[in-house]
Amino acid sequence: MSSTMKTADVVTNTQGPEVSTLSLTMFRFASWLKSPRPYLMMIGFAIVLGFWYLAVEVWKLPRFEDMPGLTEVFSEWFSKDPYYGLSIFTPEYYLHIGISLRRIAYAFLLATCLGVPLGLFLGWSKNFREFIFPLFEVLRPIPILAWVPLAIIMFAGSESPVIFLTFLASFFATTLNTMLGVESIDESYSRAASCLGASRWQVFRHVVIPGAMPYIFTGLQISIGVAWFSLVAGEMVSGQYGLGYLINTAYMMIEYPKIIIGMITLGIIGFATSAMVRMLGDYLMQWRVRELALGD
Amino acid sequence: MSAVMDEKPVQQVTKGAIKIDDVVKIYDPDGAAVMAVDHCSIDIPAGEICMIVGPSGCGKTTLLNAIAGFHGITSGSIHLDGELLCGPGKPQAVPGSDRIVVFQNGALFPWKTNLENIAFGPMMAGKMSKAEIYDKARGMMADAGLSGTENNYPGEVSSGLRRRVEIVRALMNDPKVLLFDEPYRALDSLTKSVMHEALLEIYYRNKVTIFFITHDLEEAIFLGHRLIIMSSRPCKPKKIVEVDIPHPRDYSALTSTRFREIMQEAKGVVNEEAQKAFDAGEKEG
Amino acid sequence: MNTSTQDNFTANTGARVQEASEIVVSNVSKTYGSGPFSKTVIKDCSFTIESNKLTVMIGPSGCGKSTLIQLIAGFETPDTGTITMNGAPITGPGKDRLVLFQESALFPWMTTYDNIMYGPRARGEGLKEAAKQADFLLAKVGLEAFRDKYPTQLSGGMQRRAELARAMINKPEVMILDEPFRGLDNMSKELMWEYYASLYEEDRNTNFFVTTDIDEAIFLADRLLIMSNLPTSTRSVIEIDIPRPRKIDTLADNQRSNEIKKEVMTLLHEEAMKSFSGGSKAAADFLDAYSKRAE
Amino acid sequence: MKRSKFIDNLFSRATLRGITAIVIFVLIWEFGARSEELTGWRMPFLGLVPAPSAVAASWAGLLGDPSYWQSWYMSFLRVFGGFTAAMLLGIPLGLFMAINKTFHGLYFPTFEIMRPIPPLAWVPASIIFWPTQELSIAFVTFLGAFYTIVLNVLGGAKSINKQYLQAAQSMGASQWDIFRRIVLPATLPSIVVGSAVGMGITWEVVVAAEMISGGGASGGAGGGLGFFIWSSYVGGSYEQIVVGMISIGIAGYFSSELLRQLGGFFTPWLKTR
Repeated sequence: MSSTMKTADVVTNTQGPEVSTLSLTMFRFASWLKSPRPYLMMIGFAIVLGFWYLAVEVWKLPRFEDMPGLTEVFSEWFSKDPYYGLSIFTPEYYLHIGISLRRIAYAFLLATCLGVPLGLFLGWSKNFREFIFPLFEVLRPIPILAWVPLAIIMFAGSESPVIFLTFLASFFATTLNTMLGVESIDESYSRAASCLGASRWQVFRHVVIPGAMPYIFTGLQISIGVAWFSLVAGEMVSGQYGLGYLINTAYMMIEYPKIIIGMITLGIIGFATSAMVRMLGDYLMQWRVRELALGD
Repeated sequence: MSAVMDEKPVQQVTKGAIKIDDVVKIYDPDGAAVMAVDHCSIDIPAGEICMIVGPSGCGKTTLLNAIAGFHGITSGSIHLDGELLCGPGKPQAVPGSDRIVVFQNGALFPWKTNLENIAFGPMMAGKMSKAEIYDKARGMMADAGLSGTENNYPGEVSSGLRRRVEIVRALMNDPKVLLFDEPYRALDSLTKSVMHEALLEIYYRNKVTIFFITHDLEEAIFLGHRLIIMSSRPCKPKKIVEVDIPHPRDYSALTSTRFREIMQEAKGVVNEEAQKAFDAGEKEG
Repeated sequence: MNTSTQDNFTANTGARVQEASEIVVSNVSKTYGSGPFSKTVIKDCSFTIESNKLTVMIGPSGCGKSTLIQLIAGFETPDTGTITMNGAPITGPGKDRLVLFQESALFPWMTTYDNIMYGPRARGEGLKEAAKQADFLLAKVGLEAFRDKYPTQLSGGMQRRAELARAMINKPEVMILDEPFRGLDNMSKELMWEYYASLYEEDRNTNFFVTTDIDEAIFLADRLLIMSNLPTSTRSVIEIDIPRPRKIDTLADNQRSNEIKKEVMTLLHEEAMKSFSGGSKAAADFLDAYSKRAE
Repeated sequence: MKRSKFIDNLFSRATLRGITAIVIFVLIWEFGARSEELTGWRMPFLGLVPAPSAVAASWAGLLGDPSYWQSWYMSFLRVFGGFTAAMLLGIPLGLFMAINKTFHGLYFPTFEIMRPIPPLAWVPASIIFWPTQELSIAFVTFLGAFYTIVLNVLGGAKSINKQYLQAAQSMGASQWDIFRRIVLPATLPSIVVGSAVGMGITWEVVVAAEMISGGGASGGAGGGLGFFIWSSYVGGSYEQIVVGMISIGIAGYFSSELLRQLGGFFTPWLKTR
């Protein structure tokens, strides 16, 4: 990673006529405000939320009458004294979030730490790939969720099976994309490096790793998405606490507004985690950001 | 900027003579063999710009790759300054910083700044300190009119600048030979002519042997001391044309009478080979 | 489109005589983007594409020639200035001005034949006639054997010929070609020049051809427009008085063509240098020093 | 010609190596699963899993069992239903978003906000909303594939080479004709890719939904492969869990392969490269 750190140093020293990232962002934001897009977006939200409100609470349409309504959900969510015992003021809410996040963190980090190196080696060494990849391909079509019972059998307790499932989903996505990333690197880069006197290991460090970086981060984006996907499933089937568990128990206990609160929270946190992965990627791949900025 | 006025650049250079002797390259020896290079012998004196002209896919790149050490040869030998690169007992040359390739589509690392790209070779060699290397790199960039773009990534500068950065990156390693693999192929002819002048300018100040592959005859005559026109697959020298237009050259050379004469002399052979390649189903790739 | 062209067309399948169609570009400017990122591509540009002539526009790459094509074709509108065709302002794209694009724009999901038939089918007019015409054109560009192949199965040169056929079946009043032979190797290029020149010499329609290749420009042009670097305007106009029909072999020895080439090259080299240095101070200094050395 | 032969040679070596690796994996698994009875020492994780030989035996027994095949049938039915619905709604929606800026501006942000909610989080809400459990499973299945398909169609339609559109315009094509003859075929490759990915997600969702909802209204054999696994787990027949997993793997693989073939049929020009 030292090469990327170096890159970051150099970037901050950049002088010259080119446009800084900040002013670029400011300009983009200003022109976004001038375009109809933010207003259309607001109207879009209003239409969807309005329909929800009207369908459930005003018109009481068939099939909608059992659903929790907009005002019911939001007054519960922001209530200091929630009727069903869950709102942004109750510690229980944060306990669920915290536990889900912890599981995601374990699984995602483990999958990244194992998947990226494995993917790099799979892409780099053809021999290694020929042995390992078919095994991968045989296991991959099995949906992650089909592993649930086996995970429960193999791992003791209720925590590790859920983490294992989440890990497994992330791991496949990360490894596969990293491998594709290495394969996508133009051969002339490694040839150029060896021409310039780089050893095989130096080629790996200076060409293979940064060259595969865009794919790795695409992989991590997918990985974080599927991690949430299988985490929720895992939590619904087994496990204690967590947002999936919250949704499922709320259903069993007929505390319907909590279902919606759980779903919205999942959406927000899921979005936030993938935004973090994207930002990390942008930070490590300044060269791409600046190339793209130039494109407009 | 000290421009060197040098009428006879070639004689000064003492290193970088390439001797290609009876080289054969056959792909896929156990299947139906394809002969890419057929008993090819070329002698390139040190400091010469030698243009290898032939239709696309005729095996020129195979020859370049053999010199660079990207793949081996079937028989024959290649020497650099009397030293065996590959030949009997050594099927494949070891890639090294004495022979640097400038690639068809450019191979600047997009994830390194221009300065880091230029410093790459010496950094890998690890013989100088980072500060020394960066100083030298900045100096060479200034000489090539690249100051101010040190901290830009290659993707941020024009393709013309990119190609110059790549040549400077090669020269940083004090190579004996530069191997060009149709580097200007994707450029339009106007940009090309400017790039050619820039390349010559750099050459006049850092004299190295240049092994330049192209299918563009105009480019070949403008740049080269000598054209070696290759036959279509398998690749083998078919005709050698000396370009006696004096160096230094500039774009006015393109419309000189001598230029047109050489063009006429070479064109028939080149087109004949291109037609052959075309008939053999070699599609433009 | 008017029916008289249609009649002309059906009357003789090959050469046809076109009425006059002239495009006048006057004082056109175009700026892209806004705020700190705006870029003026064309500034105060005027020229005429004369009727029944092959006008070639040449300029350094990235100089805004493609933008001019977008404007003339009607895909975009100029910020200031006017573009008129036969006196009427151009308001949008139309099949009276047909564009052949830089990289082949043959539809990859259609066979050669379907590509050629696209125009008539899209307008739903005279399909029977068009089918006959398509077969005729296929033969004319030598692609009968490739009638049912997809574009990816054709070589570069064949793709360009198919595209010429696809354009010609629409009987455009003005044909606009944006570096149509770029990316072809030298030999195929020269063959395409001769081929395209012979097509033009047959009917002498109004053609507007954009290129960055001096040899191509001189070989093809009746009139040569030389454009300046960004922001683009017309730098000079040269009438090329080399007699037609033109052939590669005869032109190579032509003294007149070499004189023109010298003249054009001097003008363009200056513009290309500007475009190459791309506004960078260091690069400009470098080129300055270099051009002094060359003197 | 010769080069493809070269690749063939490579491929056969690769296949051999792949098979070797898989055989070794199965042997380790077998040993691990039987480690306790063989050596008295239980291999971690694998020691708790049924051995491949036991799985094979159990599978052989199941092949003649109609309720096993009924599970296949039910899962396929659900996958097919949800997937078809996602295609039928997702493709037009994606295309419409691509060609209508206002519509895109109105609903794309909402779409993007809903997307991070994992499909399975919808299960309870869906059960409350839909009258039958079968419909609620179908709905969640539909959601899984829907987002992917819409995004792929939208992305594909937006990245169409502008020159194709301009070429068509300059030949006098109408908006409808451009849509039908240019936009639609140009988007087809993305539709194919999107549906292949969507199919993968559909299987994931169906299996999970079957497990969570306890196999739909009919229960038992009507529960599909996901429920088959779950009930095997509850019933303690661990070999059947693995049989179920492998069955789903095979089913998923064949569905994707079918889609690939179909995709190839609809995009013949891509094969000619």
